[in-house]
Amino acid sequence: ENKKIALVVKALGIGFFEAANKGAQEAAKELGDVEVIYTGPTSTTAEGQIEVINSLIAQKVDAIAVSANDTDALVPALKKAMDRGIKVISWDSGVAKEGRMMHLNPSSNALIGNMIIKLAADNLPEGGDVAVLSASATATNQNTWIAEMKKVQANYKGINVVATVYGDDLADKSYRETQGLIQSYPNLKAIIAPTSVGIVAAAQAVTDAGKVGQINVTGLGLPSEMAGHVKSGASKSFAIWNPIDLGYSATMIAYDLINGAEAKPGAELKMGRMGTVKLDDNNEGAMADPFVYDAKNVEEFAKIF
Amino acid sequence: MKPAITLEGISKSFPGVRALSDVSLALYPGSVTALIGENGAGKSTLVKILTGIYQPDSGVIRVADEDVTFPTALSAARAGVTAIHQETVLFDELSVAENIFLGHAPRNRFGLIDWKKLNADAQALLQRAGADFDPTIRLRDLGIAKKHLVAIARALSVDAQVVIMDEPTAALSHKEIHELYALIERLKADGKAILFISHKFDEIFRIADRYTVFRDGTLVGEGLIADVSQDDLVRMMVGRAVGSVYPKKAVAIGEPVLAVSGYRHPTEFEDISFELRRGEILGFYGLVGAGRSEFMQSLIGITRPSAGAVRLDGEVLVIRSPAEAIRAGIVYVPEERGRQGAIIGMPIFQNVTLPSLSRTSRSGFLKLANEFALAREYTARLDLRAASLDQDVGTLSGGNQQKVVIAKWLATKPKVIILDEPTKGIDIGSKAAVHAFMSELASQGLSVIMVSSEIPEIMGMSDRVIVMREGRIAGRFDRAELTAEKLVRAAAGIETQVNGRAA
Amino acid sequence: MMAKLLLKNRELLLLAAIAVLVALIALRFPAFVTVANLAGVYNDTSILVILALGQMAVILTRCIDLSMAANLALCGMVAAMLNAAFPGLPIPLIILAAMALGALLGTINGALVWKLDIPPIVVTLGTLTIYRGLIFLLTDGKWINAHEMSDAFKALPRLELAGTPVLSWLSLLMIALMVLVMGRTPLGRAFYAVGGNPHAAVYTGIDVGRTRFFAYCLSGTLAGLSGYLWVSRYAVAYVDIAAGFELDIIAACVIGGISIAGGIGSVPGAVLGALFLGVIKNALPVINISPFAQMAISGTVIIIAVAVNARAERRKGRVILKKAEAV
Amino acid sequence: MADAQISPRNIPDRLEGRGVRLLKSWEALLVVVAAAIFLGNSLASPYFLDPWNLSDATFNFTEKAMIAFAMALVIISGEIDLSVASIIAFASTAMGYAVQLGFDTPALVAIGLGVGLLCGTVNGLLITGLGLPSIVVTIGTMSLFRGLSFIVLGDQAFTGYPESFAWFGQGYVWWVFSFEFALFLLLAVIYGVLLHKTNFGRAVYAIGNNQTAALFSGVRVARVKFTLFLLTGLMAGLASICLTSRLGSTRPSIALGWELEIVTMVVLGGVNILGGSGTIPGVVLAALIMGMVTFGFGLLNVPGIVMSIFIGLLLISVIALPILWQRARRRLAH
Ligand SMILES: Nc1ncnc2c1ncn2[C@@H]1O[C@H](COP(=O)(O)OP(=O)(O)OP(=O)(O)O)[C@@H](O)[C@H]1O
Ligand SMILES: Nc1ncnc2c1ncn2[C@@H]1O[C@H](COP(=O)(O)OP(=O)(O)OP(=O)(O)O)[C@@H](O)[C@H]1O
Ligand SMILES: [Mg+2]
Ligand SMILES: [Mg+2]
Repeated sequence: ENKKIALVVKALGIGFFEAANKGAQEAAKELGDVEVIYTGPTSTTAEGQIEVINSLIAQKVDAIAVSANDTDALVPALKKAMDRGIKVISWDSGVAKEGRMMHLNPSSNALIGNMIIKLAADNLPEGGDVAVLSASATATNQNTWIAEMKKVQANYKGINVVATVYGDDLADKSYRETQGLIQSYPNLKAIIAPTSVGIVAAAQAVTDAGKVGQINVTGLGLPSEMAGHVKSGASKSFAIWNPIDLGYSATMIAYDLINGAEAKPGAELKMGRMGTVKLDDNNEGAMADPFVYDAKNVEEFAKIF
Repeated sequence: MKPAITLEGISKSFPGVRALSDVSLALYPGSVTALIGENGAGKSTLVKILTGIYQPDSGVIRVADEDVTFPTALSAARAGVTAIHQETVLFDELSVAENIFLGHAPRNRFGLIDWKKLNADAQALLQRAGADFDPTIRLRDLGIAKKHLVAIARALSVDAQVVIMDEPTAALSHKEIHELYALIERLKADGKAILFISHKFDEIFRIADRYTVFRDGTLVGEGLIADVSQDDLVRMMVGRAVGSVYPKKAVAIGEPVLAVSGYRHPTEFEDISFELRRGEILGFYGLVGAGRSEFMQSLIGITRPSAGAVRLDGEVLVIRSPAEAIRAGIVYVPEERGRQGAIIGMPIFQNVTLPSLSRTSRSGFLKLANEFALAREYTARLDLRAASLDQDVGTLSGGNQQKVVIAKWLATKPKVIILDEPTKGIDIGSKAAVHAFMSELASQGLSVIMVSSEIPEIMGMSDRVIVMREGRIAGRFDRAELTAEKLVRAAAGIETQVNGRAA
Repeated sequence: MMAKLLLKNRELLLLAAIAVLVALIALRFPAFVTVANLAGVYNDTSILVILALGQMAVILTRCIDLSMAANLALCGMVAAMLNAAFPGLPIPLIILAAMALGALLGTINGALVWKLDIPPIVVTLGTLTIYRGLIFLLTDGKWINAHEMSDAFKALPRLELAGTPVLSWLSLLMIALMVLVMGRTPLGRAFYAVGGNPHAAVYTGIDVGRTRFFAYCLSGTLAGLSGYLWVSRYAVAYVDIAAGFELDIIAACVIGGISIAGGIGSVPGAVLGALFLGVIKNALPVINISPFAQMAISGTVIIIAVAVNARAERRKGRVILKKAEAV
Repeated sequence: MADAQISPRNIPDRLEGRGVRLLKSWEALLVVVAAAIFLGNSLASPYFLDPWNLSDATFNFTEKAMIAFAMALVIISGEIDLSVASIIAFASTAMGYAVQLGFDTPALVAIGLGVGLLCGTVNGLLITGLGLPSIVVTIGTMSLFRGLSFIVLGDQAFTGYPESFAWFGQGYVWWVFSFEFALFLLLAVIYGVLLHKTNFGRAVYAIGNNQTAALFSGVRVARVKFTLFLLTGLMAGLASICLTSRLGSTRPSIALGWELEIVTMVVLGGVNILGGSGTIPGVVLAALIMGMVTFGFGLLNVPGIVMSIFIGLLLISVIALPILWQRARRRLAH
């Protein structure tokens, strides 16, 4: 009998998660006795994810690996899943501790927080105003990274974070918020968008405003979606971890747990070709370092994800 | 003489009703044909067939020896048939000119509406109809009479050979009715064929040349007006002779029941004071728009008076809503049956019991058996014709709907009943029934206020009459001293003008 | 005198309100009132303007179109897919295709309302979910991103003619066309007649159902056009674009004085209503009002607008007393 | 029989017996649809016929259905309330705020219901007091109420609800019967009685069919309508308690987009969107149908949006069917 592992994403159709699914399928093929159910709501709501989780519980899947739309709201549903013997992990965007067995961060939050401001600072030797365009105000991972970023802000002399706005991972809203930033802060030098939807919209808005060269858009994005903007110069560089690896690792960890591995502080869980992940006091672990893309390498990766 | 238009063998059915069966009609140029029949006899249906709104199930329409069909209202207009319909068919938000020309507005060479020509043409038409006002103002800013003139201008806007008027005088005052007569004379002189529908016999004998009578959707008689009497027509219409038209019983008038003093409203009426006694029928006469309905509605708490007091059986009453009026024993049978009276979409029995629910129910919970009993009792007293009591009132004929509405108010066991135009648009047979019923109510000790714009009805039924004009009481008359002339004078304000009030 | 004129004319009142709003914003952020910025605000509102024009026609006939945003999304997605699949396809052809599809979707709404007599709100509530669902079926939920669209596809709305982007020009063109249709064609007048008094419209030879049908075709076509504009402007297409936008469109119409009961409203009203929302949306981030307050503010504005319009619409009572009339 | 019809004094109370009326009713059609979906689901997935799974499935609709009952009354009276989902958010925010201040479960429940009532009062005053059209007023308050939650919460979430509070959304009354499902059944009975067995319900129908005539007949129209908006507010408050308790946290985006789902449920239940007719059993059946559709499709891992296509088609076809049926019959009769 095949083991059923459900990969629950924030919403169907987002390129990042499609890529993660690719990785999960790869893991399933490698393992042989695993069936991956790729599912999620149509829009990024917690209620939608709960309905999905309820139906997965009913199907008696063996493990659920979820990238959460809301840290807290999923907890009761996931607790119920664990009560019924289902292994639950979160990945990418985490669930509060009591709602999962472990959380797989794509990278360490501190590293990402540092990375996104460093990308902005590297292109601003003289310093200047930068603004943050986040996803929805409720997105867990974005909020964590921005918090981490603010912690290390002092290390970058002259870099002045003037505002944080929210594009809700909607292209048009992100676009309009960027326009607002450009108007409100005439001296803006960079926009940091730690979200793959926001970074594309921001680059588009900067291009439309004729500010290419004056405002650098950076943050976290997918090479395939950003290739054009890197070429045009709207974005000098951006970072991301490999979402394929992330989906692959989450599946592998879930499989490990199904086979009896225990998730507790200090434990090491197997991630196939990605090695192992060591859990901290919060039962969290980081997969790998983020990787930086710029004009030199973006074309090559655009073909992959 | 050759008819301008001929109908032959026309039949039309609606689900469950055969509205017209095999009727024929010919209209002659330069002559007025009166179409007469009880409510639901099929008159308006015929008009709608003639103007392309309904399609006949069978039969032919012939114009100038040619068979024609009218698939839409526009095609009928093009063939030279135009109508002033029974219902208002105008648009409040559009300008007067546009109301006149909607659907056949003059266009420029790009096919776009030519507003300049439209307004000029409208102005000319209005003048022809005897109205002289700016055609660019919005219709909603006009009074009811002017609106009616717009409807007439609209009918004249198509170059028609056949003009149909479906109860055109129902909403007009004395003066306007006379202007309408003059217009009809002019149309006659122009050689138009006119079809005139009315329930008022004085009108018919005054302006019609020929008559056609329908009963239950069939043709029962036609000929020249000069050859018949009113009684003949009534017999053809109803199928029997109608007895005493105003069956007023002599009733001993008792002590005052309702006393109104100093009622006023900032814009609608003022200084209304009167007393109503037990067993009395008090008539309220006035021209349309004199403010009678407005005042009556303030008595039951629909509009709020700014000052005034009401005493019922000597006790001062403050009425803020119809619910309170009903509880106090004052009920109002409204003028607009369709809008204010019947609740179409609900069964007959629920219509009847709606204001009496507090009596049929127990601590807020419905008791269907009680409801059916109450509804059965009152609908039987009014001789309602229906298939069952849980039938939607909307499926009843107009007269039967009116019976349900009256039953609804009687079921509340009122002390005072106000009937606003209770026989408006009702045929002569039902009219007699309503009048008989009113008499009976009075003889049982109820006090009745009857609002009416028909002089014969007022004179036939009232013990006393109050005349209203422009929101004020313009005269009071006892039955003994009542003459039609006095009523008209008071209603039109002929005496006050002598007193020299600046106008 | 001036005040009286203002109170009588809804459009002027709204224009004044917008002027006051812009002045207030200028107090805190003078740069907002530069010509360039205001032109930018207009450009940003263009799509809403076009959609409001379509919704206006529908509301005038006493109907409502809740499916406009879903229609927009579907047409936008199809335009993007066409472009991605055949990058060589001329852009005007793609626009025509989007408009044709929009018209078709509008036709479906219209036909259901006309031929089956289903209440408009039910029809469009149903097609709202169906149209959006179709996008998902079509794409499997996948996005179409900027790099998959041809440059010409993305460039058109941004192209500047006489210093103003084509997007703005297109919306101005639509306004001009709608002024012509509403004021100078029998169809436009029929919209008013059907909504103002459907019963009477029949007697005037106007086919009520067919007029409503055409109103839906019109709103569908405009939604189709907006679909292309939206997708090319934001350079992305996915299932959820313009989700919830149907209520913004209706709000614009309501603020613009178009009566939800039908028969009352005008093209300038719809345009100004859309602009009012556009100014608020664009100004709030600029004047540093928390983005979180935006929703509450637009809600309050809608309520005030309805209250004001209802006051203006309230018929002046028939005055019977001669004395009162003189006052 | 024919004689009875002619004699005017012998009008029967009812033309058709109870059974015939039931068979011809909308509810009969819904029962058939519901049965078909139940059967389809049981055949399509082996997991469907499991009491615990079915119990889990009820959470997909119970909260929406609570509001749908009150919404049905509002729609029958000829109005609509689009602000319900935003009231959920606002009430939830208020409860979350109260938690931060240290209030305990009973107080939270009172606050949830109180805020619901307050929002209902605002709607009611604007609609019956100022005589504004409900569809636009509630589009406005929909933005306002949720907007207030956004002002209070911004990007934050309220958590830390007391243990005992979790019972409303996660507790079970008996065996597989959750508190929410029990509440749903109880409310169905209460609203069924209110609408079909009381003077108040009769007034609601009268207003929906002809508001002016109802007023002339002594129905206190403004008071009844005001009460209806209070009731939807109260039900939204109640749903907010259940949903907040089930999620264990409050975000301003909670219950986003529910208003249209609730209206869909009501209309699918046979309530005339133009007012005047509809029944509570119909709404109950519609709730069950929608719940079973989402759960059944969920078991097959069909994306939610495909389910909504199905619901959209169901909505239009279920309304169109009787119309087409009547037309076909009329054509045959001719
Ligand atoms: N659209 C319709 N649907 C069903 N029945 C109709 C329709 N129009 C008319 N009827 C029925 O046809 C019959 C004739 O109605 P019609 O309006 O022609 O009467 P009428 O002679 O004009 O009466 P009145 O004097 O009251 O105006 C009535 O029984 C009426 O109920
Ligand atoms: N300007 C107007 N526009 C539309 N309808 C009007 C207008 N003026 C009067 N009416 C209608 O004419 C009728 C009579 O008006 P009103 O009730 O004020 O006077 P009344 O003296 O009570 O008349 P009645 O004897 O007919 O009851 C009413 O049905 C009213 O709606
Ligand atoms: Mg008639
Ligand atoms: Mg009157």
